[in-house]
Amino acid sequence: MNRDKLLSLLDNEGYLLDLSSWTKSLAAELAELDNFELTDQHWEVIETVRAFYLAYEISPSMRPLVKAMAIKYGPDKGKSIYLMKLFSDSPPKQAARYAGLPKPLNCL
Amino acid sequence: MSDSIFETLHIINKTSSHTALYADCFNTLLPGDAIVLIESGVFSACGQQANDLLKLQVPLYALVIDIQARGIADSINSQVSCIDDDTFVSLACQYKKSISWF
Amino acid sequence: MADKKLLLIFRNPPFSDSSNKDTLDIALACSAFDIPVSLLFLHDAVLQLIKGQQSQALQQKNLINTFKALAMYDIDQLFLLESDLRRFALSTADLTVNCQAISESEMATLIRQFDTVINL
Amino acid sequence: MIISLLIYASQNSGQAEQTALRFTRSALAQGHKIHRVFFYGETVSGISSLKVIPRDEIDITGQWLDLAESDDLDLVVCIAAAVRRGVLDQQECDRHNRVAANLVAGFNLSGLGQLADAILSSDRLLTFGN
Repeated sequence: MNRDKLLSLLDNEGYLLDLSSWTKSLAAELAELDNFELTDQHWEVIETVRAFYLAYEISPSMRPLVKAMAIKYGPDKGKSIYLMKLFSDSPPKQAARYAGLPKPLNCL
Repeated sequence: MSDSIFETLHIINKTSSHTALYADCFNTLLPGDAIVLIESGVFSACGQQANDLLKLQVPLYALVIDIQARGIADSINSQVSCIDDDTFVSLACQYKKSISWF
Repeated sequence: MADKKLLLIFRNPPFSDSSNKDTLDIALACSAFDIPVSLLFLHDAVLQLIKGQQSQALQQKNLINTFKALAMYDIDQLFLLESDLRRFALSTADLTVNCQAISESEMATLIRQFDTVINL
Repeated sequence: MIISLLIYASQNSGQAEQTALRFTRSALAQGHKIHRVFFYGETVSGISSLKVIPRDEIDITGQWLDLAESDDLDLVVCIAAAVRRGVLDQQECDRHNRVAANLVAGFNLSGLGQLADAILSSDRLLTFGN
């Protein structure tokens, strides 16, 4: 997809306008837009925030994201420091953007 | 900062027709608490409702500006303390916390 | 900064005004600020928690799923009244979140323990 | 004392905002510090510059502004409550591609974190609602 087409799908903060149009390849394109490379570790977080949203209808902020990661991938990955190192922006926000979810509320 | 020696200030702004609201407030009252009647709540400073509130054995206050606005100054139970805004603020400071029932 | 314990009171049934959602949002926000939050469900608010709510046909976002997320936000002090369970013929097992049923007199002493109470 | 207020009312029903305003004036006159006034729920609908008040009625929003000017009050409007009710500042107007911003100047849109901060930073939180 070209850059203009991609940007037309997003709001001014880079969140997907139509949440139902998300695909894995779209996530990769959104990351590319930021010059950000998605590794397997990033995909684990993206899948975790998507599962969280499906279960609770809310994008997780830092504390619940850390908890959800710990439950799924164990204590080493269930740490805020791990997530901070993985992402360039606030982990809950950046992961929600690539995951095609609404901006998390009350994110510090 | 003045020392807080009292516990919870319950602020009620509805008439006693809101029975569940009054029941909740009464259920949470303990010695050391007080009730302030504001807005439509001041009607409870009259008649049988005032008697019922006074039986709870906690200080009972009512905002005088709301009493006058409703034309009931002559009907207020003499055991209710009629207070101005400044006293309302003082009470809010003297009590450790407030709960607004509305 | 002094530690502040916060109690949030819910009083409304599902699909009523926005006060349940507004109160829930305060809970989630305060949790992000490390404020210890407890929740008290009074009267009709107990009905907000009944299991198996299927609201898709109403085309209205249902809060019930977000209530299930409370544990993920470390909000696990949830209280309701035994008398309300009796009134609606419910037990805590009928509810989607783990709540502690207390008596009216226990509620009064519970409220004493908090520094701030918000009751929308 | 340091006091914050949470206002959860509609300008079109009841008098909660008027009571809150008088409470604030009185608290300031007594030398207390008002850390923040947080406008939440239906209250925010009234903080629109598109609103027209009949000439023989009092403009409560204008009275808050007068007080904010004389006493440096922090008037915070919940951003989520405001946006869903069509009360936008310029930034939200641009973000959501709407025709105009209408939040009354002097009030600030911000998140519920500002309420959490008010709880932590104040000796008392008073709620006025209807």
